[in-house]
Amino acid sequence: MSIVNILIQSTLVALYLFLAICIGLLFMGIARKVTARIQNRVGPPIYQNFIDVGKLLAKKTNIKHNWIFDFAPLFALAGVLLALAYLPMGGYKMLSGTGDLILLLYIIAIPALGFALGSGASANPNAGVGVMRALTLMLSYEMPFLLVLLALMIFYNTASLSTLLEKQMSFAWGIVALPISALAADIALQGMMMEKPFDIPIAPHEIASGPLVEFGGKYLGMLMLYSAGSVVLETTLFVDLFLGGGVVLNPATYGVVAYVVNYLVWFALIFVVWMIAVFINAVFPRFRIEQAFKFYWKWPTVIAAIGLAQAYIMSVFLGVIP
Amino acid sequence: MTDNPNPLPSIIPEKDWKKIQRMLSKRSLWMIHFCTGCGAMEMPPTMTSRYDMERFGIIPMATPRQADLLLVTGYVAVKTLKRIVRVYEQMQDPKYVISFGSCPINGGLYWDSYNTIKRLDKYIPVDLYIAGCMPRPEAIMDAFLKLMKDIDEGRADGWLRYRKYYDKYRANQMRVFKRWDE
Amino acid sequence: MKAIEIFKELGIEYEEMKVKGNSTPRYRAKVEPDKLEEIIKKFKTQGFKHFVALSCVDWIKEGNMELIYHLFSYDTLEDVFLSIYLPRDEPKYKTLRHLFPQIETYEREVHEMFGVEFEGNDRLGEFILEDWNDMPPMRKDFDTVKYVKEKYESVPLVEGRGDKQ
Amino acid sequence: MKEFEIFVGPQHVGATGNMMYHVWVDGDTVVKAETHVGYLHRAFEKLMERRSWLMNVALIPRICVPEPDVNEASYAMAVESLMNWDIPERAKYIRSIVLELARLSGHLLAISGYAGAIGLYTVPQWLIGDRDYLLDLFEQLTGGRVYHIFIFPGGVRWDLPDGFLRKLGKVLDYLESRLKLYDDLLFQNKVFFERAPDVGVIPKDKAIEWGVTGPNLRACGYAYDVRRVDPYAAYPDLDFEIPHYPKFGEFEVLGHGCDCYSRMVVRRLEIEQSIRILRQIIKKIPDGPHTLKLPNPIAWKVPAGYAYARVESSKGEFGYLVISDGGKVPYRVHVRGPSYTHGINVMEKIAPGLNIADFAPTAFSLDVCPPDIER
Repeated sequence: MSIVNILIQSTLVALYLFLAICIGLLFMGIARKVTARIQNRVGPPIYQNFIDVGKLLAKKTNIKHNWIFDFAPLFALAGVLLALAYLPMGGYKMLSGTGDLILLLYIIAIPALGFALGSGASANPNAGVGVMRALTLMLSYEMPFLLVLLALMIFYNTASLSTLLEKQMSFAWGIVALPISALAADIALQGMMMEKPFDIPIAPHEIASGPLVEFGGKYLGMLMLYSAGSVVLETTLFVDLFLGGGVVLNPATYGVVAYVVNYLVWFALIFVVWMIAVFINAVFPRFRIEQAFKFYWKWPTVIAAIGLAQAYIMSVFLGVIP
Repeated sequence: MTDNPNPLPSIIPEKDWKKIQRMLSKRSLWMIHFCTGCGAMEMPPTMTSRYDMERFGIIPMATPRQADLLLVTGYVAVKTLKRIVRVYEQMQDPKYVISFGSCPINGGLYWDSYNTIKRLDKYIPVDLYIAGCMPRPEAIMDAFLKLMKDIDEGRADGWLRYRKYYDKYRANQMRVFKRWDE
Repeated sequence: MKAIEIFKELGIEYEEMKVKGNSTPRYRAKVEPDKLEEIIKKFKTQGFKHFVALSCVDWIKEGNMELIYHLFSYDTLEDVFLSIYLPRDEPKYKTLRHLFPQIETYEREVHEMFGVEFEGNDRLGEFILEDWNDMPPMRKDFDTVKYVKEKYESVPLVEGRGDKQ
Repeated sequence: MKEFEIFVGPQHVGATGNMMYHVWVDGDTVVKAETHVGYLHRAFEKLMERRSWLMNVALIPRICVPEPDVNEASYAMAVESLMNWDIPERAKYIRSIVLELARLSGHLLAISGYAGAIGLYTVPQWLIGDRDYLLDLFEQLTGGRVYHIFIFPGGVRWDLPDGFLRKLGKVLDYLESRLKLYDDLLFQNKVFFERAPDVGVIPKDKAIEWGVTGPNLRACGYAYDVRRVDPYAAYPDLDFEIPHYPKFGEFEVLGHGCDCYSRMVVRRLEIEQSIRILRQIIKKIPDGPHTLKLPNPIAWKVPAGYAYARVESSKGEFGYLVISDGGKVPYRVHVRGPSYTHGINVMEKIAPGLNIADFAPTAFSLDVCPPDIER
């Protein structure tokens, strides 16, 4: 690979990641606007979150705890960017490897871990409680989510994301082939995105916004970028697993046009997935943590198990092999 | 990360950097959720569907670390003043204070009460006053717009004054508190 | 049992308070401090289960502190006010928080605002005020205007308002 | 995990106003809680001893901010008792209108506070937006949105303005049509069913002894309401029910009473009753003067004596003990606020064993209003 090639490649990666963060901020702004409309008011302009991030990054910041605390926002942001780089957005994938579906599971946990480290380092009891809740919540939604991934891997007979996308394009989208698993995955997604009724770790009335309690100024600005990235990360994960990653045209035959069309379709699909989460967010109160845990290990797990059985029966007994 | 120097001094002139900062901070004032007095009663209508201050990018925040704007809603009892000062000192620069209602201006109805401090700006710098008991949500909105204008023109400089005259403010505060630790 | 019957049984003189607006009768009686606990216990067993409030009045001319224990009965719909008088120079009484738990809170307030000591209540201390170093403020001889002048109006203004950034 | 401490307030979203709960937590469970108040102490009782009988009317609404009218009404009734005044019938009805409107607005605030505490922010947005219609009515009637200074000893300040009753009817119709939406959003919400029942339980046999009053007492299963047990204003002539556990009508009875669920449902049902009462008042209100002919207000001298008046506020029993020595100013006024027991005594007693996540909702469901604790 020549140096020019590497330069082009890395510019593209940077552009993609930058766009992803921007889309995340835009989505958060749209969510605020939509929630405001549900709540019968005007709401902020949809570019409000860009202003908020700009302001936070331009603020003076005098919060001193220890170096882990300083390091944590960077860690979280870097983790989310790395995970985004592994995730095909509109069919384009920056980093790849075989079995990256499993690798991705680990990478997704990195930013949350960084977040937890920093909050723990702040020594604020509210942050401590929030981190405990966040980790418990992770434990709860990963159970159905792993079952869903297992179903996908068995059905499509692959552990690589790009192969998964290809097979979905040639055969059928995951949501058509495995609708039950898709339902379980969407419920798990609500917890992964920490939207109500699962916004337990950041409950302002209970623990004063939890892990965020000590972060201000530039730290908070970086964490906002992190959460914008994770919005895109999590919606894209669902789209990649069940909606074919938005790939409708094969780049091999249509070239650049295919990239553009796929990107737009992907954008539309993650928007739909995000909007479902936002609507649910607006009309539900939050669970207590142990209720969320019970909930996740009950209904979504059962649904995901049924989905797994369906995938197994279809591929082994009925011989439906994509 | 202790100060906010110009990130690209070669591209952005120092003057424009200040301007950008002001422009950003005026459009995204995060208010701390602290009901210091009875004026907090008119905050819910201001926040909610009828008046909706989120239109201007003003949202209540749960912790002082994240906030830019402190609303001192009404009379300040001595015990509350200590908490107000603590909250104010935890907020990150630049930060703004709006004093709300007649009582923090001169004591208002409680001019002869032994437990309320009479003038708030003896203890912390105040950027804007809203008069009235209690100010209507329209007045609060008006105050927000005025504060935005002040920030734009660089007149909302309470946080700079607090830095500059810190000793005097602290000396005044200590005349009402008997102890600060705890 | 009606309040009047209880008063008669205990041999306490009472007077009826004027009531306009509300409609239940209210009775006021002056009792001896050392008999109060027994009387309240008696009332409590007879249906006066709602302890409304404990008020304190500083009768500076008479040199007394009046403590008013106010009970209400949901059965007979009557109010009873039981007053005790303590010497003003050294007001001291025992706690009655074992009878009604909210008496504890009222005692904390009365202690702070009037300086009445309640023996047996271990939560007396700073309650509403903080850093207070004067006489209890609700006493009649506490001059609030003088206090305000000394404490708040003497604080100087900090210059610098309107300085350019 | 070792025990740690959390301060809920004074700067905290979970505190019901400017007060502080010092909470000791073990894992997720509250071990001990202590209430700290005094952040709003303005020495009302001292200031009232320095102001004339009529000047106090302007001062006292500030004692309970979400629902100021109960202060004016109970103070006025206490002074009328001392003066031996019988106020005209129309004044009684107008007072009832003001008090019921205040109760409605208090309940809307309480429900939105609780919904906010469990994280359903759409409810506060809707309810407080609708509450503004009530504030508009207040504005038309009294000139003020929050502090009305309308009820005073001897009657009310002025008669109803033209068209007020018609507008009141319209607002009531609107509110009634909105109740269905509130039910769908909060009171039929499955997560609410998970979170509210059997949380923050006051022992039923201790409730009266602990001084619990108002909706919180009715949620324990006692049908006690000051409007019934000690009637005032026009309430003896009006027909209304007292919703209490387990008489919840169309709502499911979940839990065993005395919990957050019952407290919120009781408030929700009382909104219906208040609308019903106001509709009756619109029909029944008599003509006549709105106030007595009063003596020169500057030189009021109130005969010496003791008087106690109580009013049912949306939080519980609100009472004024007024003592006069025959002078131009009150000798002593003692305010009995419902939050005094709810916020300190009851909260400290029911907090141990609560999940930390349920702490703020419980405080909000008790509807603790700090300004009437420390005054």
